[in-house]
Amino acid sequence: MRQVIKATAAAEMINDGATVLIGGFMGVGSPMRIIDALVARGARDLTVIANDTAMPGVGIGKLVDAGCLKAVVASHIGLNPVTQRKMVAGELEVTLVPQGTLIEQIRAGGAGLGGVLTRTGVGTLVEQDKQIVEIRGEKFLLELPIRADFALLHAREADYDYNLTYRLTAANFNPVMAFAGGTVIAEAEEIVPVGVIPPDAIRTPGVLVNHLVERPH
Amino acid sequence: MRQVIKATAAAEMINDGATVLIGGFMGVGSPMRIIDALVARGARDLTVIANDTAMPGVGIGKLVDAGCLKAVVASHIGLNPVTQRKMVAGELEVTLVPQGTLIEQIRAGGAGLGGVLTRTGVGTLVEQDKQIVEIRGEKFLLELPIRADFALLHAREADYDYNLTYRLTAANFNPVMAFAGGTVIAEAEEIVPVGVIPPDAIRTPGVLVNHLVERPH
Amino acid sequence: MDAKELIARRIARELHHNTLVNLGIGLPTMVSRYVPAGLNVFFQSENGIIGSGSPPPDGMEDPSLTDAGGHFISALPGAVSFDSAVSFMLIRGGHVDMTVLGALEVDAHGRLANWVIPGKLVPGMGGAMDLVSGARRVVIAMQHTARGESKIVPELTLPPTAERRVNLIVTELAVIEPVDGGLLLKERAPGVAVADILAKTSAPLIVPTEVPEMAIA
Amino acid sequence: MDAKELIARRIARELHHNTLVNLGIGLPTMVSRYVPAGLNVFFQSENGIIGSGSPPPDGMEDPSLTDAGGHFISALPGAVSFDSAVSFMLIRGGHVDMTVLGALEVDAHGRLANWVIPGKLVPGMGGAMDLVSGARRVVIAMQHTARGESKIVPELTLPPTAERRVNLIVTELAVIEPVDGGLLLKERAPGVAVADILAKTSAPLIVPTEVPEMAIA
Repeated sequence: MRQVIKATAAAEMINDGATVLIGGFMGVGSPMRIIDALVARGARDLTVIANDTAMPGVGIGKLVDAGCLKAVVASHIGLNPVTQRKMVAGELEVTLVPQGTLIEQIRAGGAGLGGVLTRTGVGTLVEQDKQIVEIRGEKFLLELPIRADFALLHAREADYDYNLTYRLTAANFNPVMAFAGGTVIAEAEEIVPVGVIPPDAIRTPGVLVNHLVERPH
Repeated sequence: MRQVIKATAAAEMINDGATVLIGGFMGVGSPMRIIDALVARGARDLTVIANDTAMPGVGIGKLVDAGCLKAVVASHIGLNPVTQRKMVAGELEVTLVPQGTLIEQIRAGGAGLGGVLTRTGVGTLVEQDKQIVEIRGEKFLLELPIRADFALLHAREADYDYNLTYRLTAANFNPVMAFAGGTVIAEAEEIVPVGVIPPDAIRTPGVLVNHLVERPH
Repeated sequence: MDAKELIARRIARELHHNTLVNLGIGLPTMVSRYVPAGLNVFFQSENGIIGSGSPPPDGMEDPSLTDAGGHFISALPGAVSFDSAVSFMLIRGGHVDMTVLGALEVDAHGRLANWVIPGKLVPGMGGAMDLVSGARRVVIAMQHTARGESKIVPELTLPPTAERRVNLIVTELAVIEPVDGGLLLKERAPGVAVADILAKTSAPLIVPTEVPEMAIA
Repeated sequence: MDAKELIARRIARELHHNTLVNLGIGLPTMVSRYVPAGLNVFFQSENGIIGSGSPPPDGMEDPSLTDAGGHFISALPGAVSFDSAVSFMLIRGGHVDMTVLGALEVDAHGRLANWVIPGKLVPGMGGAMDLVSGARRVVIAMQHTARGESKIVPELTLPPTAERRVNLIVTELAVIEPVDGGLLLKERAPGVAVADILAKTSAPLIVPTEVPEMAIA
């Protein structure tokens, strides 16, 4: 059994300038309480790696609005005009990565792989500065692993061993990011006693999680 | 809703000389009824790709005993003296692959990746004939994807959309192999109506499965 | 019937029984409304579900159940949820039978551009590059022109989404199939003359003696 | 106390609170019997579980709940099950804090050989190569000699399991730490003289002025 922390304590831990993986897909399944605490403490110069930046006022969009970010690595920013405006104005560095490549790079980072080969992006702008490996006459891009100083996760249920479950489309990037953060911080909708969640229902082993935010009041 | 088949029909489908992925770990979580049917029909010259060959008289071990196999790709054969004896006698071609590399190669095959880089095996016999890729001064082996003509799976529950669940350590290679077979055939301990298994409990989407063996009598 | 409905209804006729289909955001999503009766199609939403249903009534939404655009959906019996790594194993691994995507441009080689207008609009590629690289069939759903200009051009002026040739282009005027020699005019919309299509298409078209009217679902 | 028990008890003192530990088949597995009171250790079985417990009473086994050797186990509260890809993400990705493995030989460079005796015994590497490449700490549990011959040799005569230097060697005679200059003799077993250890070790050892007796759990 381990001690939970307050969302504000999580936000204190995440230093300005850090690289941060954040779960969620258009705001669904993002760790909202940790995000709010980061905005409240006035975090600066974060590099966020996530599928998208949601919408203004929603999830990761709040970090964009509040000027917490120096850089974003994402697959899609089309539904967040603030991200687009800041990018064009040179206030925010944006790197766009195909979604399947991004999740696979994060998985490689968490799985101890040196990289993966994908045909996604061959013959497009995405292949810039990347090593091309030819296998049996076909070209693949070598995509390197991604890890970050922190991974911030949203879960459906946690227990006090920090085992996590996810719900429906709120899982998205979270289970993979759990492997790729130097420090992994999770928030859950509910926290239940150890032994309550069946072994087959747990998607993230608690040993991967360093801190769990206390349950919402 | 789709039609189930008999184990004998599955065994008929799997032609002599085929490459076959088979789930299971030391006989736990292997598709026993399909294996028995393959032995009964006298299958020959199969190449089996699996974690291990279990023990004589158990699971994949039965295929070894009955002389159904031409070749085995596995991580471990130490607990099956028949496999070892046939290998030494030149009756069975055995390729040994580190377990983490084997499952990752099968995953790459099913995931449409051109390969993965791993440090496992660097500086060992495993690096023979393999391309070495250096990244920031560190050596990795390029491991190529594995697919097969068939994947034979064991599941805990199936529904009539062929969605599958697995139980505890009987999951092992099964969920990954579901992506990497040209024809995927599953057997389950129970078959339940569509809609009975919650979406979050299903581990293999039924769209990956081509045939489901009828429930045991 | 407006242009979008016509396009969606025509594409619905490309659906096959028990196949896995991925629909892009916007116009492509409309295809799911016109599935022919008796046909079972598995629709994948790349944020992590197969078997999504129509939006639930007001007040009955689940915040953890949305489509790739972040809109609330429901789950059909047999629905399966999964994380983003699995979602793109399905997409990149060739398990998606058909994807329907929007386009900014398609050229005479059948190449697609749909993710960026440099200096103007940078939504990002999301899952599009993986879908075009990995899906078995790529069908383009788009209006024939934008601001009076043909979207079917001799050579892409925008950055391509992939090297791969798309399989079919459906607009409110025509059905066009990219083939080895160029773009084959397969069908014309009800009441539309071949000359009208040619006048509104800047890429050369291969026009057979007979161009039938399109049938719709 | 026999040799194996002594080794297992000494290694149990290397366990730390709330860490993830992987034990090889055989002697290493015995370590789990001697976890110091009050210490919480998560044990991983590479076939897909964290939190395995001791074998259940006769007749209460679950055929889907076994260790990597195929033996029935039980599940502790908070246990998590997962497939082989996830199991090796944990192992290869650096998430295993310590692994305890058997050895055929260790040499003066701290290199391990434990998977093959060419021409004689070919059990396969199973997960050993991934464990040695990926675990943070690798501890070797072995008897000091085999058939009177030292298993700690100047240079490996058998094929290595990995390039990586192991962190600690524990035998029934001594605790030895591979360091930059060679093998450092850290502790001697109760009642064993340094001269006895040197006489039974064919590799050179660095012997400090003081070699304390080992303490055991």
